Amino acid sequence: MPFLSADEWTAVALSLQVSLWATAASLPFGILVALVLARGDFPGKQILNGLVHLPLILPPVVTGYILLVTFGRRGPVGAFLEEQLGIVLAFRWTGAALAAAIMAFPLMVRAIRLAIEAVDPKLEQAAGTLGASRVLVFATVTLPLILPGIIAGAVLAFAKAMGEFGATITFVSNIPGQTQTLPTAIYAFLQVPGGEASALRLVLISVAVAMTALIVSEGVARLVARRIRGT
Amino acid sequence: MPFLSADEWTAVALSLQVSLWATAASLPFGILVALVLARGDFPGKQILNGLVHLPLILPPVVTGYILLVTFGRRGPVGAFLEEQLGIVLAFRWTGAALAAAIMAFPLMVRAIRLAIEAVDPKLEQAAGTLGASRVLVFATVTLPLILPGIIAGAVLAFAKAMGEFGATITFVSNIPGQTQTLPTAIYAFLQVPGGEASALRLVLISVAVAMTALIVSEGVARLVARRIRGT
Amino acid sequence: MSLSVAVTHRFPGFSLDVAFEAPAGVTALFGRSGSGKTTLVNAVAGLIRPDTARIAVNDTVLHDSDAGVWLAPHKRRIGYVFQEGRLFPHLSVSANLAYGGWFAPRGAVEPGERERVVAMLGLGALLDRRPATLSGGEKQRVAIGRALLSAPRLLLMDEPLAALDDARKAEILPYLERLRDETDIPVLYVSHSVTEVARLATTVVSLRDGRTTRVGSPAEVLADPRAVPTLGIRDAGAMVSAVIRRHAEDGLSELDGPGGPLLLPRIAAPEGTRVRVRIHAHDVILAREAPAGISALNVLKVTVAAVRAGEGPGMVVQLDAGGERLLARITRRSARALEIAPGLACYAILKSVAIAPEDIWIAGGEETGAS
Amino acid sequence: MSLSVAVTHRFPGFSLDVAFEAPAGVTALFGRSGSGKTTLVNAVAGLIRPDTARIAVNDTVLHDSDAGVWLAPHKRRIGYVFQEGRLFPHLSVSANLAYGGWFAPRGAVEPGERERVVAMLGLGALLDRRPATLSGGEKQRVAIGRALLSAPRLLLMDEPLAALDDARKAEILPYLERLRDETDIPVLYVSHSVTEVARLATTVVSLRDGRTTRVGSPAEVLADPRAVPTLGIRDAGAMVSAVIRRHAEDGLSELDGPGGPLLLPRIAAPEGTRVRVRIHAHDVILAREAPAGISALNVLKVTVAAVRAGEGPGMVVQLDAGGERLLARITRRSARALEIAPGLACYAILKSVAIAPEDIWIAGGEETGAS
Amino acid sequence: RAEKAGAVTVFAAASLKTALDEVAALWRNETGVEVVVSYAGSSALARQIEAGAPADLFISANPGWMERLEAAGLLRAESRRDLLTNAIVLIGHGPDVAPVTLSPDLDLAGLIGDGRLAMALVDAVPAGIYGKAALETLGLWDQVAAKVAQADNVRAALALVAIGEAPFGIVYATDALAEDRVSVAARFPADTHPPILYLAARTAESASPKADALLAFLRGPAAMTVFERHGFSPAP
Ligand SMILES: Nc1ncnc2c1ncn2[C@@H]1O[C@H](COP(=O)(O)OP(=O)(O)OP(=O)(O)O)[C@@H](O)[C@H]1O
Ligand SMILES: Nc1ncnc2c1ncn2[C@@H]1O[C@H](COP(=O)(O)OP(=O)(O)OP(=O)(O)O)[C@@H](O)[C@H]1O
Ligand SMILES: [Mg+2]
Ligand SMILES: [Mg+2]
Repeated sequence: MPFLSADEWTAVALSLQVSLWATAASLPFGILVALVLARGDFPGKQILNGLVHLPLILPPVVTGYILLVTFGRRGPVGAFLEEQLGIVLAFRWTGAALAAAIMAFPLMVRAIRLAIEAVDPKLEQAAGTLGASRVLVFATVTLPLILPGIIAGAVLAFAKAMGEFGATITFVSNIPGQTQTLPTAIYAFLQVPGGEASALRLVLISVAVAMTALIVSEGVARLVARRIRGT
Repeated sequence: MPFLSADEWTAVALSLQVSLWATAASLPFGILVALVLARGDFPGKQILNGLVHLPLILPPVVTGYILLVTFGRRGPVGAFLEEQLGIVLAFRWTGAALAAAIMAFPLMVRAIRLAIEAVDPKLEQAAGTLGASRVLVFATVTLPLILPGIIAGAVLAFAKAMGEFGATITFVSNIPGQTQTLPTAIYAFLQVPGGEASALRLVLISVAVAMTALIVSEGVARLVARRIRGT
Repeated sequence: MSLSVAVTHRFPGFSLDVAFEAPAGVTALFGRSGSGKTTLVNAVAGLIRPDTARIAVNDTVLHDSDAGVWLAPHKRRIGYVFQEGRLFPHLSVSANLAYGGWFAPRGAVEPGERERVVAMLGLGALLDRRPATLSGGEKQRVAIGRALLSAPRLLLMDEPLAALDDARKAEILPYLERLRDETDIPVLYVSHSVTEVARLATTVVSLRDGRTTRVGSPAEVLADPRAVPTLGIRDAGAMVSAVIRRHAEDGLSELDGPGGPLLLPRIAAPEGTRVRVRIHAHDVILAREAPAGISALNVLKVTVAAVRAGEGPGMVVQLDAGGERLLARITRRSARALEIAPGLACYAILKSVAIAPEDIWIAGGEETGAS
Repeated sequence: MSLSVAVTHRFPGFSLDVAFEAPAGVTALFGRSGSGKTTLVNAVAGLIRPDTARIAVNDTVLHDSDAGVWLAPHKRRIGYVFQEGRLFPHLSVSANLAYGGWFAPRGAVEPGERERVVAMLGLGALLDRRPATLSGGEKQRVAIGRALLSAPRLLLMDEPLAALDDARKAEILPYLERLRDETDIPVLYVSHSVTEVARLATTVVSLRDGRTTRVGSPAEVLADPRAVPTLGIRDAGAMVSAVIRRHAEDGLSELDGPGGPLLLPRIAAPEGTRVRVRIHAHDVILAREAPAGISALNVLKVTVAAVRAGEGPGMVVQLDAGGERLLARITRRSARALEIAPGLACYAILKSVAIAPEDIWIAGGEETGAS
Repeated sequence: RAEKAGAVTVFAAASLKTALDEVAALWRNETGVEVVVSYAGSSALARQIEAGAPADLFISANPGWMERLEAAGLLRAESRRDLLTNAIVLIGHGPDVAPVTLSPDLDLAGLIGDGRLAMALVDAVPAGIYGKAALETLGLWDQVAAKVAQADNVRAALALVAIGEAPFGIVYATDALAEDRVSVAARFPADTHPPILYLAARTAESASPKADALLAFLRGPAAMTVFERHGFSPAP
């Protein structure tokens, strides 16, 4: 393939893999945290809210560094995960997914939270009177109603994950074939004089992938919204 | 002041200035674009949608680079703005605000868009029958109802602007007192031996500022939402 | 002519095809659940854009699909009381009421009107509240007030009184009558209540499965024995007109009615006023001879005009009373016993108190001598 | 006892303080808009948590603020027909109807019940639709169906029939009666319609400004001349019981009533069945002598028990008919003319057709020999 | 607002920050002329100068970017000079890593074990480029290529070793000097890689009359004392 080198293809595939996993794996947590923030009322709520927004506020390098000292092999959580569960994040694509997920988390949570806040609690009450417990009300009423918000959150997260660079490279470095994602490759090209053309190629790929995801998701979201509205 | 140097104070002040301006100045556009994306139905809609998400998808360096070649003094738009309107963005705080605004734009738009999509069109119809034109319906019904979404979008944008680094340093450099924001200052400290302590100080400042904004805005949003719900 | 409507529209599984012309006053839309009333009202409001339509109010064309005319809803100046409230949740009751006025031409809302409407609807104590915590009936009253105070050229009311108790209805109906009689704002009024329709309507449009089944004055539509199945047997009745002769001290008004004097509970209108009285078919007793020593005060000389057997044990007898039509519903057994047949002269007996105040009203428009 | 409620709750500007005990059957909540009906129902449903409460259904305590007992709404197994629909917009009509069944104990919804309810409510053609495009009445019918099909231990119905036309009401009311008579599910029923209340209720609780004004059987509450101001004069009336003697071929049923035979439109119940008949005060004519040659078939021998002057030209006469009470509303003028006074023996005349089918019902529970 | 009158604006590679800040303070004391330094990656700074940035001096950590600007006529050719050199070192985690001898025989891969060798981006960032060249010269690259973890800058590579995530790394001598948690295992001979040069030049657009003086001052003894204290050497 003349357009992209083998390494570059790997980077494309890896970026997709990382972004999809980052989105998919963080979605349940995103929904949970959004639910807690939208509906909960407990002392530490503002702290949780702040924590969720932190990756947005901090320079990505700092987030990456914090991840490194926490989830690295020497980090308290990283060591635990490795010893107890055999999960290694450092220098692996899994770590890249973690970094992308964390960076995208505030976006995902905010979208889902807004959707939850727009659900009419009267419908949930009605479901309650019909015998559904809180969990079942959530599963049968809230969740379907916030689906467009969940899709929006997932798309934002996916797009962000596709573009995430600073935290990822700080946390898992750039190992071709393992942690080299598109943004890292693009960054590398931009560091050397004359690398712009190569960078542009990768940018185009990245944009194409993300745009496809975007358009598909818009279509799905529209369909879902129409089904909900029932028209 | 022993805790922060004069340059650092300047960076704090500049970060605030840049983030506030980025948020405030992009808000009208954010609302407009969100409205168009939520309610419009025109051929180029998916392209606009993609464009809005672009800064999320691209590595920030690329966004910064695009800004540099477009809005720089030699860039087509930059040159036009400078000659025709006397507006210089390149290497000014205004450029930093532009970069932050663009990077934060997708977050802002998505939050507002979700809020708009949650507004019951039946209420807008009711306002229409009572004589309000589309613009007035928007001003008197839609806008007040999406206020919590607007606040959420603005807060996300502000937080993002406070943390924005890659596009800013690429577009307007890191000139103390002019374009050096907290994240770029943090970056510079992290590039040299022994800079970590200084970087940490700035990180704490940055977190404190953004958290304050976050908590205040949550309070305001809650108040507004309660007023809207009318309980 | 005041309201001219011709609309066709298809939904999957339902099609609307309605055309009628109604003079000034209240046009009642009457029909069962799902017969297309709200759809039609929405078309008049401009909220749905029907497949084909010609809708005109007082010579203003709102929509003419052939001519390509379509007026946006906000230019139609309608006050629409929706079937489901649609109050603005972010505005206080007071701002909800004022909302329409913000966009109406200056001076279009008469000074003092607001206070009158607020008092009539009993909203005084609610003005600073927001819709979310209002009771069902309170919401509905605010919605009525909001529409009334928007200085509309056309009022659309979709079951406005359904959520209200009788006492509250009794306070609102006279206001709507005044509106009908004193302004020339046409009203399109959806209701399931025959009493409301008979009392308010100038024209009744009866819908069934998206088609017009009858259009006419309430006297025609509601006194037509053939309308009985549509209306439901309990609501059959006729309207007669009478002139108030004098108000007696014992709280009764004596009227010159068709076929004889009528005694009714005191009517709040000056002597000489022409009123219309709705007489339910099931309230009329027929007698071969003028009875004596009974509490019913009204005995009218009538002639049987037609007899129509219904389902079940009852039949509907159309009576001619001094040129006006009355309906009586009696059992077959009685009809046989009394040998009721067209041409028979007999007496119609009617209790004064059987006529509810909401069944008596000041005849609107041209005929009236009342204020 | 079946439903025991004692609730106090304060909103800014409104306070609720209600306590009553109701036996099995339908307890009607009756009161003007804003009198606290929905608030009370919400407290029973567990949707608001009142300041103090003791609420028990069939010995299950739902809420006892003193004892710190509070059952979550989903554990109360209630079928709540809300005043404003609250259908699930993302579910089809069919799934809305099935929703409650998903959480009910297995087998709690009888097989075939779903089809019966769908047929009764006329929802067959709507099953695949989503609520957004339903008409107002269609939505309300789905809401009723959803509550009925949730296999509830307690039904709460907040003006369930307000949005429906009379024909549809007439189809649903018998179902609710059957529910009342054949199951022991207690029903708390909010309505503005005296007819509905009189027909369905075992117990009537009348509310005013958040306070109970009367609690009792419909016969007591609705036949009490003192209740007339609360009810509205038009709705005063009494209930008498009678036993079906035979069904005549001409569509009438002959009954043994208080003070004589009663002829009523055919009642769908076997001979021997005891029924209750609501007789509106304004439908009763009094006569000094038994009249002849009139279409009214029912002439009861009665004795005047009490006379009560109302406001206006009318008065309410309480009559004793073979030990049961009847109310008649006549004008003062007639009362004077007939020299009505306590102790007077006279005749009450009543048209068969003046008794609407919804005013006749099979006496529930212990007294009946009917199925 | 630091549109300070007569200030000289320097665009400098970020790795010079500590040292250059000190030098700038000296100059400020000596002349009373303000210096404003914008620290960023050489690539970003060079592109900004291409876009017309208001820089008087450009200090690049990499000859490539300097050459590109020069070719574009954006520099005053006569002002360009080599300013400083640095060295790259192999570092290990911990205060007392056993020294190694860099030769083709070295079992560097074995030393690293299942860990990683932390470097800056080997094809993009100068420290990485130099490190890779040195390893190639020494015939060690093929051994370790698969074990290299590339950070986006040399400081991040240092951090990886400092916190022990990577047992070894290749960074500038200046970086190793200031970090207690790492120690130098070997210093790469200068001839194993292209010269590590920090270059300085005055931009073509520079209008500040003091720019030349500052450029001279940077190469002066006072400045060099500071640079050397931070581990840099004067360029030959
Ligand atoms: N959250 C609240 N805050 C303040 N007032 C309230 C609140 N909820 C209800 N109210 C008031 O309490 C009163 C009783 O309300 P409720 O909904 O129980 O009335 P209702 O009897 O159901 O009337 P309707 O027949 O109109 O539905 C009303 O005046 C209402 O405005
Ligand atoms: N968007 C739609 N798609 C399909 N069917 C629709 C749509 N909107 C309305 N209908 C159907 O059209 C019919 C007429 O609806 P409409 O709301 O006009 O009835 P209505 O006469 O107002 O009834 P109600 O008295 O119950 O409010 C109903 O059967 C309804 O289900
Ligand atoms: Mg309707
Ligand atoms: Mg209510």
